[in-house]
Amino acid sequence: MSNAPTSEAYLSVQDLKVHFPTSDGIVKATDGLSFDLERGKTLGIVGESGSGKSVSSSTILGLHRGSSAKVSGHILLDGVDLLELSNEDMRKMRGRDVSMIFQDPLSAMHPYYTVGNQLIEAYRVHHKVSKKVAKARAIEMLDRVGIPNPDKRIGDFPHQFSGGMRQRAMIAMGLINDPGLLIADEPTTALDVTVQAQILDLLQDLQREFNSAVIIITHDLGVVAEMADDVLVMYAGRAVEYGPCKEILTHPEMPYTWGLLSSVPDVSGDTDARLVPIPGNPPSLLNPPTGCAFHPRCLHRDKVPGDLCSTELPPLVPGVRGGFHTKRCHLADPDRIYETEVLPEIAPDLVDEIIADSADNAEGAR
Amino acid sequence: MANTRKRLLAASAATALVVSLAACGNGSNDDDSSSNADGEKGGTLTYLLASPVGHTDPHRVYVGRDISNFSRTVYRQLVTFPTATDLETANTPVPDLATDTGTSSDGGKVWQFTVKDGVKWQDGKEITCEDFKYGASRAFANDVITGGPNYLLSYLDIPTDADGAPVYKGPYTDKGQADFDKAVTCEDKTITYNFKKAWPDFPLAIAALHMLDPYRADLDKGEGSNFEIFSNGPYMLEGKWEENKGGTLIRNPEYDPDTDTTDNRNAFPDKIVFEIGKTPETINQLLIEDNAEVQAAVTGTRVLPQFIAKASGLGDRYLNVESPYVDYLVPNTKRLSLEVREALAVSTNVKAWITAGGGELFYKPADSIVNPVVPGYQPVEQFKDLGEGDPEAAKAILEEAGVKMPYKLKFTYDGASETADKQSAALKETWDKAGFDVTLNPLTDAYYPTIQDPNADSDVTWAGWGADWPSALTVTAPLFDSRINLTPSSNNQDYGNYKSDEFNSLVDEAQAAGTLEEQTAALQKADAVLGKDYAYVPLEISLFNWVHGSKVNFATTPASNGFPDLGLISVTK
Amino acid sequence: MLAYVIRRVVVGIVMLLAMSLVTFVLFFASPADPAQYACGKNCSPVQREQARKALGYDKPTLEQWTSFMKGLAVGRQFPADEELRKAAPDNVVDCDAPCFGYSTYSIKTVNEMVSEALPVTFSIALAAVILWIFFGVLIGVLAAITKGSFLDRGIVGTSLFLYAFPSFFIGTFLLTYISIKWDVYPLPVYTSIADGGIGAWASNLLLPAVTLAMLYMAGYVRMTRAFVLESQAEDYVRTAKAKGLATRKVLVKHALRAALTPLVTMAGLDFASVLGGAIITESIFNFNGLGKLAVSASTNYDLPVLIGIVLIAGAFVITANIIVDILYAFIDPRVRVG
Amino acid sequence: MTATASNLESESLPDPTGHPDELDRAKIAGKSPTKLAMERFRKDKLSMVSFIIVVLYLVGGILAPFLVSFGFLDPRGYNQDLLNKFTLPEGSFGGMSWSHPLGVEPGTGRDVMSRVWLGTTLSLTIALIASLLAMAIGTVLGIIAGFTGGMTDSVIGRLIDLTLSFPSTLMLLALSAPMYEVLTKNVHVPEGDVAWATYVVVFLAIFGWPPIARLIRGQVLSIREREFVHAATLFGASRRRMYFKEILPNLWAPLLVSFTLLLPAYISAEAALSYLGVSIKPPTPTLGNVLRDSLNYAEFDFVYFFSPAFVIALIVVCFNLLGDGLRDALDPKSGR
Repeated sequence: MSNAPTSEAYLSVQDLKVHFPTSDGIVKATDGLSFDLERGKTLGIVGESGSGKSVSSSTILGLHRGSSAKVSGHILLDGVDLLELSNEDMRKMRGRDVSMIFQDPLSAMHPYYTVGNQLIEAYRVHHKVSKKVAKARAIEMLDRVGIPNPDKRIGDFPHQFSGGMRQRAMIAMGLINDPGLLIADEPTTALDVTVQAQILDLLQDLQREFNSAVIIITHDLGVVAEMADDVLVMYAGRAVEYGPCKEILTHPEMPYTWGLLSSVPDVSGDTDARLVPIPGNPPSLLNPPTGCAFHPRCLHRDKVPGDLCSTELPPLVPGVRGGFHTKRCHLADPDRIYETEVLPEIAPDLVDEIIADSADNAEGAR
Repeated sequence: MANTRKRLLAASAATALVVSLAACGNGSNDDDSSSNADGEKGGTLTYLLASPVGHTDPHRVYVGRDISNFSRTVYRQLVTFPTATDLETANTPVPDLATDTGTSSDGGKVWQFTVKDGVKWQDGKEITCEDFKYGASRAFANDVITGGPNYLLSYLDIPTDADGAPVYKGPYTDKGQADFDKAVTCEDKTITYNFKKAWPDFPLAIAALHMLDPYRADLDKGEGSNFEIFSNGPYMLEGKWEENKGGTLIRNPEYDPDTDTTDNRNAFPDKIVFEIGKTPETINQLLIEDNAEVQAAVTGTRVLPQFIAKASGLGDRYLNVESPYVDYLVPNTKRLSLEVREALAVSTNVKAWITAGGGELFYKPADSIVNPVVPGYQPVEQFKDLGEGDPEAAKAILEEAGVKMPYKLKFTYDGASETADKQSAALKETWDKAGFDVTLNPLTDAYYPTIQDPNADSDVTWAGWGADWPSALTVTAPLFDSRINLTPSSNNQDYGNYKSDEFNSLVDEAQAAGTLEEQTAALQKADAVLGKDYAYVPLEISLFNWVHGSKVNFATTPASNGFPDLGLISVTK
Repeated sequence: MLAYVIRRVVVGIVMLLAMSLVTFVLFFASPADPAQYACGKNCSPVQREQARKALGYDKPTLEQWTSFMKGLAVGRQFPADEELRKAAPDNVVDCDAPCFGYSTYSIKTVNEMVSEALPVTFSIALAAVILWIFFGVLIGVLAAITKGSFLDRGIVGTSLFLYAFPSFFIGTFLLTYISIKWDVYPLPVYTSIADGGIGAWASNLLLPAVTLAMLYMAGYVRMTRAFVLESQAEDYVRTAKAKGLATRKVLVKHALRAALTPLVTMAGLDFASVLGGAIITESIFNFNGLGKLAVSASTNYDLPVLIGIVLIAGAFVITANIIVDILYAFIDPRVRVG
Repeated sequence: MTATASNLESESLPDPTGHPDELDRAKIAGKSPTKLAMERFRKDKLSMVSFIIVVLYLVGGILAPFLVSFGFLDPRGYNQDLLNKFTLPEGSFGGMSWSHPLGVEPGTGRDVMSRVWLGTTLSLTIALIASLLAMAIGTVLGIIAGFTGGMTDSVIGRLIDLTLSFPSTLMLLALSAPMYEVLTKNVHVPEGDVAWATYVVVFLAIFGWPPIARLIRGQVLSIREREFVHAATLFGASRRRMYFKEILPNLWAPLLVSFTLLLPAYISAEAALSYLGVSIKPPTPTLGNVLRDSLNYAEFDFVYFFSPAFVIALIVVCFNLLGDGLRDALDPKSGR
């Protein structure tokens, strides 16, 4: 049940820091991020814009290379530290061992080339095969992701596809080389709700089929709930909460995660539920707030004695319920606050259910 | 439609050309250029031209440079001027296609010439008297054969119609053919021209210009013949003449040197290439640097002021010669009173004008509108020493005249060059000191149409002129005779609206004179009248500076109007 | 697509008509008497009136415009006045469609003059456009990929400085020093392909083309640099990188392809409107192209030639606009189908 | 280009290869846009240097006429005694001396520095007035087109196309003779310098406004959709008030940038026209007509040959850099 870190993890990110020196100072886009991921598993990275989630994933792909970014830490993929690879070796891994699908498939695909051309190109970068073979492979992949008449549509340009089709094509392109790790950066944000579900289903199917490790980056906890095995919540370049999906969703211990949860509309249609937005704006990464970066927006900081929140950065420590669930917060009894103050506000129906469930879990963990 | 600038360059062959030794002392040109007959045969000579030749049709050519170039190569004349440098010899016509220099009768009203035997066109046909007669007829088609001299229209004894124009309208219509046939007659090889009035210097006129050259009626395409060359000289045109590129002359096998008693056509080079298409600056620079492509080249483009320092140091590749042209200022007599004109003349700073124009290698001060090389030249009292101008004296004159000062003055000049701008500004400096308030009005667009406008609001204009042939009759009369110039719509050459009965009657006297001496005396009196009236202010006589390639034996003569004389030039190997 | 093309062409024709009308009004509304200029010096009142009739200047502007337009469509004869044609049938000049007029000053139809000059200007413009696009793009890309470096600043600065020096200064410098004084490159004299083959044609065009290209190159360097930087930030370029494509392929196939499209279309328009620059280049190097023809026509106020050149130049611009619009549709698939 | 738009809406952090603009925005959220632009501009050394040089030019330009009237500069006085027999300046470097720091002009001995300096004043004046005129026409028509839309918009659009299809250099050249006559005879502009300057200014502007109009129209189209304009409409603001009180203040940034880019273009244009003989004529100096003469001495008087060209090049470069700098400062997302 738990996803405790193991040394066999396919992807292991350790203390990753991505800093951008600018004329105004250093922007710490990612500041000490660690997580592990096995093949066949999915990690959801959640956070607002500017929390560092996309930067981290781009760094895994080595897309920071050639820019001014200063990167430290380790990114071990199948035991190889990607940060230590030469540019050329990293390039060879891109698309073959690690690939990525992007948020907006219309802008992520080149408008001047046909979908087929772009798929074929992706395949041929890593396979010395004729165009014909590559084309067959591209058609096969398009078929696999559910595009009807793939042999015809392969000659179409991206703008001739519907949004969902484009994302399917994107996915086909991401998986055409059968990569071990797939990073999906907000794969459904630009899509209609109905299409979103289809795409997520597709991703899950494919993950099962290819047994890839998947990182799904999103600000939508609904997506995470559906897809992820583990969840990592990021705020201001740091992980603020990390643990198994169900655990995080049912017993979040960090006020920021509560905030995220409370801003998700309840699909079950609970009329009493309130959408509670997180007050304030995401922090500047150039001069992040002292102490806990979230404190200026935190509704619960008065529950922490003194001005600890604004002076001291809370460490990432195991949560109160133990097990593989870490959080970065000074609150002493987050569980209680969540159950008594937050939950009734956002999902009154669920209060009892979750409390019961949490009791089970707590026992199981012990 | 001829443009005056061209016309004035169509100066007379009679102009003497003082081959002045270059002032910087490299007088290596001590071998008399006329005796340059020891040149080698062969080679290709390039003749660089900056602007297109307007016409190659002999009856339309009116530019001094072109007249002489064609005389030496393709168009022989009844009589022509020799290549001598001695002024008197140079101004005396010698027989060319005619057996002698012509005989006159009836007090100069009838002239007769006999065509030589054995003179041929380039297709081998003999040149006949009829060819000459046909040539003379073309001038009357002045709507087709434009641009050339039109003296024949007023001299040949042909009745005029109501407009005062001859009833004969040229060979392209039948109008008045009978009248023309009476005026010009052929009898075997002898052609006779009958004039209305005496034309004592007729041989000079036809030696200086191509107006009576023969022409083949069967080849005449009228307007379409503008760039045709059908030769009777030592060269003929290879292929076609292209307006913006030029043409190549090669030897004419039908030319028989034995029929040519002049020493004018040595025809040394095997080929002469007229090349159009480089700017004057480029031509100057190329020749100065003596780049390989121009080592066997001469040019019709004079050295520009900015190049003179370098050019004049080139030893025997450089030559400075005096030209037959005079530049002058024309006060508008309609707008300026005599006193104001006098003040203007007195304060004219000729020296500054000359310096701004390039200095003493480019100009020499003039004291009459008549060039010293024209017979009958004499300095005009009022213009003897204009020098740097005397603004104080001018101011006194203006004050005495009681005019409002500063006196507003608009000076219109041909502003096509920076040099002209500088020269004009130089005049303004001194004029302003004398109490004028001068507005400079440079015109680049259609200069002459503007200054010819009788209602022009210009007070002073610039102009230049050279005699058509060695007679002052072709200088002052065409410029200041109000009767032939002033019309309601145009001042023609009399840009200053000058009108003087005294002057006009002296012109009549000169034209009626039986002898050249009498004519000259009358013209000298006429020029004195112009001086007294301040009808013009002479500025300077242009000096020509030439640079040529190192493989050219260069020569220039009065007969070539100060331009390179193709009859003498040869190419060395 | 076809409907679009037709609509574009119709608009273009209307535009040309409007332009020609404006041109006529501009030139004929002035107090300067075109007949005086056409007739030249020593022009008697009779001759001037004759010139006026011969060129049709005696008619109202609108009527002159209609006969000009008619001449364009079906050709016309000069003298424009019928009586004059009858009086001297030998002197009648036929000017076939599309007739742009007749210059009494040069005694030629404008068509003849333009058809002599056009290849020269076209050659210079073509050579220049090739130079400025090739080097402009090359240098611009170089600047973009070394963004912020010394090289980048140097490139942008130099190209800007070269642009800032007036082109007639640069041309004069090239001519005076390179061609003549140091004699390191032969003096350019326009040589048509028919006369000297492609080699002579091209080598003679080099210096004028460089002079002309300088006017535009700085702009293209800067635009290329900006467009490449912009397109490098595009999502699809990130996608291409994420695929594992080599840097060069990402740059050339993905980033440049998109960045160059607006450049190419802009070059098309600049090529069509190059006449302004060519006027100066041709004057310096004494190439008898449209520009020099325009200068001499303007010096002599040779109205038919001026009007002819203005309209031809305008027609080029309008046509180029149409072509570029249509071309754009072919380059960018989004426009093509959409 | 869709990049800017998609960047703005992007949920992610700035691409590692791009400029972290959003971070900037977050940091600077508290200051007014003008102040921010000023700050950004001050940090840009190249732009600051350009700005200083431009200011020096302007100050020098304003001073020149006074210096001339005090006799410190003498652009017209002849000093032919300083010339040699060939009418070239005596001495090396074009006759450089303390009294003539850039030497004297061949043929006349006029002081080159005086001519270039006063020439700069006149060229700048022409370029300045022409740019302001072009911008005024462009702005008025652009606002009208953008705000009114519909028929008016398309008429102005066609007018823009029509104007752009004229070969402007050729038109300026060809129309110079007749239009000079119109100006002096019908409009009664004083002949000579004033009439020529008027001609150049007016016709540069007539052929120069379309790009401004296009730019402004685009800006207006986007501004018009913003809330404050809707608000103004609701409050019943008059159309005039709308144009000048609500819209114009929002256009100053693009206008300022266009101005700094249009002005150097007009300085070059004036020089080119002078070269072709269409502008103020000598002896009154402009940069163009001084350069036109100096070109004749490319080989023989390099100081004279180079001086006016360099003065033109420097101001053109500086105005361009200033324009770029301003654009970057005012709108960091554009262009570069």
